[in-house]
Amino acid sequence: MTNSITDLAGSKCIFIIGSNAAESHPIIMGEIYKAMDAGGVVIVVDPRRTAVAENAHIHLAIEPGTDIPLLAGMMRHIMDEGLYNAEFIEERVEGFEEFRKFVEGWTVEEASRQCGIEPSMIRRVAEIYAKADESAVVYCMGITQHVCGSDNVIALCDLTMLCGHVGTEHSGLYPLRGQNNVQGACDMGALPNVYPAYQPVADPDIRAKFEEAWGRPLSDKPGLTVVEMVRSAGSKIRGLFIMAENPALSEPDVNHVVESLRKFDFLVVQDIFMSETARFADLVLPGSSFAEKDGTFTNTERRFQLVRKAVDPPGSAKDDFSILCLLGNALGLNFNYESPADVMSEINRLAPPYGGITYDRLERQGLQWPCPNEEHPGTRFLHQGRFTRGKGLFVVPNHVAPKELPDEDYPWYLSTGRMFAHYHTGTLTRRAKQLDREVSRPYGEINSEDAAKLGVGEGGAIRVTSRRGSIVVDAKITDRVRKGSIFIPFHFAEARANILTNPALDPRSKTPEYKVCAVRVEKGES
Amino acid sequence: MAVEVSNNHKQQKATERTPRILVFACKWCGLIGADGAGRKREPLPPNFRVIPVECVGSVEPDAVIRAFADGMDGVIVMGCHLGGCRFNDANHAAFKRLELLRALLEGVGIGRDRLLVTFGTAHEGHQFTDVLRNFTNLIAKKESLDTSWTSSRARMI
Amino acid sequence: MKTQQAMIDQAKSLLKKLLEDGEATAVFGLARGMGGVTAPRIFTMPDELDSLVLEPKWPLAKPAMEILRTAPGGYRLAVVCRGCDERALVELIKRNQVDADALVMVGVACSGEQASICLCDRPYPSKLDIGEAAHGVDPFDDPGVKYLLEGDTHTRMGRWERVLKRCVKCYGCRNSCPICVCDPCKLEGEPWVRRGIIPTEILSFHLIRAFHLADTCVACGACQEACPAGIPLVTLQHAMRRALREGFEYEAGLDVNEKTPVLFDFIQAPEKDRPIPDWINTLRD
Amino acid sequence: MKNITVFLCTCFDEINRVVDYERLCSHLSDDPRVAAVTVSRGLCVSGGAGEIGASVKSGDGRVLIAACSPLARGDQVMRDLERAGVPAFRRHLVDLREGCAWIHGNNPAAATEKALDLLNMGLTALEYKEPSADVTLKIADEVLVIGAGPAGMAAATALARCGVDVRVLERGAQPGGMLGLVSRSYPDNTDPSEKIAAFRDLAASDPRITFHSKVKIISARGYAGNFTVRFTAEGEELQAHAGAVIIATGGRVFPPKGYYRYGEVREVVSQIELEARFRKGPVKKENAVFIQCVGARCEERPYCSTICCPASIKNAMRIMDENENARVWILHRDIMMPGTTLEAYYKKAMERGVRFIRYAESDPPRILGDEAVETVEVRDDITGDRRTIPADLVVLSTPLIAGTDAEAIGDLFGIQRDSYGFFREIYPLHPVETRIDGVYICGSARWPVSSEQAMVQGEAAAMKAAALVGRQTIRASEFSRVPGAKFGHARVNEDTCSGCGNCAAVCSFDAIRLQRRSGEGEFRMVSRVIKVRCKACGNCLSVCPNGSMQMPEMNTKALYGMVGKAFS
Amino acid sequence: MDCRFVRTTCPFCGTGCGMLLKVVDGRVVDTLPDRESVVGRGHLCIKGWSAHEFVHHPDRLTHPLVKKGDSFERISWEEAISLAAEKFRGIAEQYGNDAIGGFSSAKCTNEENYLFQKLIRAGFQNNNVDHCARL
Repeated sequence: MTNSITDLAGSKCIFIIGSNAAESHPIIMGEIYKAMDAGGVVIVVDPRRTAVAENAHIHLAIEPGTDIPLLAGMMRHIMDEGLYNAEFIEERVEGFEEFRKFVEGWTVEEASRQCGIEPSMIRRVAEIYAKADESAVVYCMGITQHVCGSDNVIALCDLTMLCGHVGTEHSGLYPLRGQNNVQGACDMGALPNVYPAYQPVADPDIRAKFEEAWGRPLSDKPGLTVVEMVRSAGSKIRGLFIMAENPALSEPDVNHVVESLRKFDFLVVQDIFMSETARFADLVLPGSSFAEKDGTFTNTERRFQLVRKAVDPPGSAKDDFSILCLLGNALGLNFNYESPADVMSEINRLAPPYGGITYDRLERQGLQWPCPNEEHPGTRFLHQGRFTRGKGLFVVPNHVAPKELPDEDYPWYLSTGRMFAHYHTGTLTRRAKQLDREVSRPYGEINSEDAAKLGVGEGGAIRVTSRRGSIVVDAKITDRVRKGSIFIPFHFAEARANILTNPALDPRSKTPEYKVCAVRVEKGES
Repeated sequence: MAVEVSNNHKQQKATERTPRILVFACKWCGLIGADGAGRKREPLPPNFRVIPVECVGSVEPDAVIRAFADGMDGVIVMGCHLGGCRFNDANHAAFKRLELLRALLEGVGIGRDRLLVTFGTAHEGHQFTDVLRNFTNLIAKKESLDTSWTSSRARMI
Repeated sequence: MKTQQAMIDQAKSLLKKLLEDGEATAVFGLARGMGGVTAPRIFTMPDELDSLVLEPKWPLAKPAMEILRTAPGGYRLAVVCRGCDERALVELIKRNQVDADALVMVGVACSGEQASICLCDRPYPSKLDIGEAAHGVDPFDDPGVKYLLEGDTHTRMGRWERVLKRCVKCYGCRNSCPICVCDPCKLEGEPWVRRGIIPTEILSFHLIRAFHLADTCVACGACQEACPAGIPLVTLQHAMRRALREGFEYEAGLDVNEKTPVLFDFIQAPEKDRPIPDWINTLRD
Repeated sequence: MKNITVFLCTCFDEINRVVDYERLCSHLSDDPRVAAVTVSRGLCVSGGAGEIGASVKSGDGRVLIAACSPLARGDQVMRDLERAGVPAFRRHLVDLREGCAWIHGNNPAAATEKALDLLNMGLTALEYKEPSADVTLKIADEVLVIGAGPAGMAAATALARCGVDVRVLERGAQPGGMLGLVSRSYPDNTDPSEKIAAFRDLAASDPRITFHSKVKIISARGYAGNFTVRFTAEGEELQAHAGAVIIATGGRVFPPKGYYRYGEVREVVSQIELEARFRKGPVKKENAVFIQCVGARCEERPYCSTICCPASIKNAMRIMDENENARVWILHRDIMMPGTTLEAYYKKAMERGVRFIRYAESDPPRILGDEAVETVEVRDDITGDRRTIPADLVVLSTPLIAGTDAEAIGDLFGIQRDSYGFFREIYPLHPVETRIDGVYICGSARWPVSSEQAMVQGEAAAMKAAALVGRQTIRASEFSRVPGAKFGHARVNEDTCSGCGNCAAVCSFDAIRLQRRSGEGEFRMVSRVIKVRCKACGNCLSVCPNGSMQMPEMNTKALYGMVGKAFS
Repeated sequence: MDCRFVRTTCPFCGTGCGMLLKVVDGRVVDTLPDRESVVGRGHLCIKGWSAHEFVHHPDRLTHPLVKKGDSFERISWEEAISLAAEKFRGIAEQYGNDAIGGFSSAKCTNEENYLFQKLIRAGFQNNNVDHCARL
């Protein structure tokens, strides 16, 4: 996130697109409520009438996968009315002229035709966003999990720069990261193309620095992503080491994933439960939960926060840090760290933006990177005065319609996502008594009129079939889902939503298109 | 389609249906009133349903709350006179509880007079019709309760 | 007003004495830990008490109850209690959730400023050991409470709907309320509350929760402070506490032997001063 | 699952004139819970209940009767079904006549709509009804009588006479109670000590009566038919196991401290002191003045004990017997001499020359004299003039109040007391019964009465106790406060009960006990329902915070189901 | 009875609320919000309040397991580590360094992620390391 969570409370306009914050990030929703109390206007763009939409001022229920047309329409109106921040663009952004040509290619009416929102509403929302003195854009998986996911984000950046709503205290872009340390994992370089702190693998002097530090030659060729590695099981990739992940449930088109997992010559899974993925492993190593280890998580606002060990792991399980040290030493690397704090000091040296992050400084409130040295107080919001690359750059987002749209055989839209009571693959939360009591069975939300047509009552069984597989879930009849679309949470192993999902990837980010695919829904046998 | 969710309460006029009223009648007093009205074939508006209970004491306050959640516009609880209850002082316990519930309903804006707790012995059967008519008119004058809060049957959020 | 430091020292000496002469097996209070951050802590040795602090406000009643519940026989816990903690523990003793003689309450007064934050009308425990009693604040003077509890019912309903609709069903209100001890709890399922939907059904979830605390809520504000959506939950309770005070002359948590009117002294004959509403004139009043 | 058969009664085409029965039948037939629907012209007439019962008895078959109001013929059909073997939880009545057809005659469409809803509610209730486990109790064959005053003695003799073992516990050394204090009883002027002596001999001779004196009760536990009372008699600790308990602990005379300078001036005595003097010997007085309603019919004790006026008149005439030229005044606010015999007694007193003066409550008589009483100054409320009467004796008539140990006895047996401390009967139409089955009250312990009245009540309580003790066994559902068997009794789900005690506090029948949970260091409690005492009033389940307390016949699912289906 | 409160961060969503784990005699029994945490400020969501419930769940893996046929058998840590190292080194020799890959995790700490990518990159001279940030 460019700014901090508590900054949201001061924003005069919050533009939430593709994020069900009330269910996925309830505490951040609390800040949005504070903004509403302070007079901020909240606009929600989501095909579903989520709890956020229910509490917002304006809810735009767009057609699934048509975010760029809406944003283009808004930007066109902002340009026509001259509401854009010319002085900000002049001083701090490049490529405006070429971007203007792209925007002029769009009209509000065309945008409205594609995304299903009346032109007047597009104009009104654009004005509110542009005119407010500090506007924030909040987005989540609803934006990124499309074939044009990265283009959606680019369009949002363009909108933000167009109106100059970045680099101040209560403006900026708020990607709500889904997991407790997904930000940290990216920061620490668990990505095929970058070392820690996003230092590119291809850059020779960076590589030299790491080779010198780690005492081993390093490859300059970016590696494969998760989806590519799974697809090339038994061919390019023979040995796989999975730590605390459950691709057998979280990857799209999960039937193929399960077959691929069998094709590895040697698969090691390190986890705390026997997850669906661990069952296919040749070697299972018992890791430890957050309560049994010391270390740091980085949350969505770039804040390093301490995690302290409360109890010992069960049986002879070890904490993940020690397992990795054992494996490292077994491979001849020098992994003799006494404690995670040692590792942090090595990170301080090798990753400049995290130079000043030490354990005793994290004690009180954690630190937000970039924090280059021990005196630096951490950065509350980014891009103040200048962008990291100097001047910002307008990039033209090219809109790609969802790969698999409804047709005669599969007339329904399917969207998968999170619900408030469970977390991701459910390995942790479905074992909690209170959460299992809240929701314990897989369900699909369908519109009341569709349910009537199907002759299905509340809780009745419905069979949902896509080109890749079929599952049976309970029907949850509600008017918050549009007619002809169904929403299924993916937390339930016994009816894996990801059996249905389409493995089409965004070319850049390789993120699968979880939010849109075509399915058929019939009355199932209970 | 875009929906403007205006944040001050949606001004929904009382729909044409007469207000829905649920009556918890204790078998030994309240029901006799209802039976008396029936015997006299008094024409009554059909917008009420009677749930016979053994004693007013078994009317759970949570059931009254659930009734409002399921779209009722008014609830009447009919028990025996204080001192005349076959179950010793069970009706006074119910009276105190529901009095407190009325304070909560008043606080949250549903209004204290949507829950009517009355005591009448068998011979006052003829008053059943008057109570019902007065209560229906009183509730009909008020705004419909059919807000976005109510659950599955009224409108699913 | 005694300075903060003086109060802390007085508390330390008093609690050390309790530990030394075996009055209490352990002390439960707030401690300043590494990096100057305060968190609740159980002190078993007198010298650990050096890290004791009294600010900021941390409702200790519920954790104290749960500690006592799992404590072995003969375990006596001295708890540093503000006014609301003491009243909450009194209500818990009344409901057989805490063994009265396994509990030693050390009363601490709240500052006037804290009282105005919590809208507390009695910012001091009945047994006051540390600090002087500040005068309380009448919650009904607060504009926020007035906004939600006055005016005609229809606008009030709209205001409550807009506020209560923000609920993200985190159960924080129930989990942090010292009086809520049931497991399982009615709020978790049918037929009382519809499961698995956000925002919750306001009429069932919030009213059932509020009504269960009708005659036991001590207005400590723990629910409101634990609510991520910032819903003014205590205001709901103020409506009923006023009814209890005016209708039944009763306030929760003041005295262990005082019986709640909802469960006791029922009468057979009509009360002298309040005629029993018969069928018709109920509609007139 | 499909196990409900529905019987729609048209009441000889009275109901289906308004309600469209075809629509009802079609709607019911495609309801998943309904196995069969039959329409009959008159369920209450053709003995239909019998075959209905037969067809349904097997398995978990349940019957929904849609007919008229329970007060009309509905209950009769229900009782026929009971006799035909269909237990309470497998049958349900829906009132379509008084509840629907007759009051919505002018709007048939809405009436049918309502009928559908009522049937739906009935089906839901029937679907979730469960039986509350009935239990059969053995009845101990002994009756315990506490207090050997006139009421206690009468009860004991009556019980012994009809062959029931009685154990009498008397706090004092001798039986007799307040009767023992009286020199002669009115109106027959006989010496009550003979009655007491007669009882003492009977107690000694009759093997069925065991008499204990100087009793102090330690504890009382159990329920109807199975009471266990531990007490000390003459210092020795004993235990009695009884089927019923009759409480005849009587009352106490209100000491007139602070009234009319009593205790300050000599010769101002209370009625009891006068009786004591009579017992010792003749009382020679010239001018005796009786003052009535001393501390009675006032703010604190706004009642009349009905025994002071007759007692004063009796003693007045006694004084005149022992000294012909004695003059006696009775200063009263009203003379209460109910009944023919007492009215005649009152006339006789007037003829004997007892003077009656009425005084107003606001202007009571004043006692004059410093050492001993000399004169009494009174304003005659009728004539209005103020008179001074010479007096060498003033007798103050005070009311009866609750006994000293009434509170203890009340708490021991769990019976309630009214605001004056007298034991409260359960319901005006059951005068000697209390909220605890098997515990009966009589005599002045219940309300101030004369000794004769006390005996009547004693015998009444004895008959009630004998009726209970006479049976070997009894089912818990027979202890009912309503005609026919009890609706059921509450049931606790012990693993979810948090032991908060709300139910035990609110129960109007003291039918719920809190017991400490077993297990080491476990502090929490769990509540237990005494099936005999529970009357299914439902207060406990309304105050139970998490629904652990349930009434099987109208459990949460049934009640909330009906609420949910009301306007579906 | 030893009872203490340990300040930590919530293991679920990216907000990173501060929480207190209540530890009694070596077992985590309860979760309380940390009122001093700059994120969360004394608030938790429904998952946060139940963060402690899975820690002592009986299904937790307690010993290293090796696949025999289609069931698992317990082996010691030494055997497990050496088996993994030897197997991976064998694959690297047979099919080249690029044949090894690794999925790190957004559930693990920064330090563990750093070590994981260092293990793959330094150990096998390839960059096949990724995690599920993409979904």
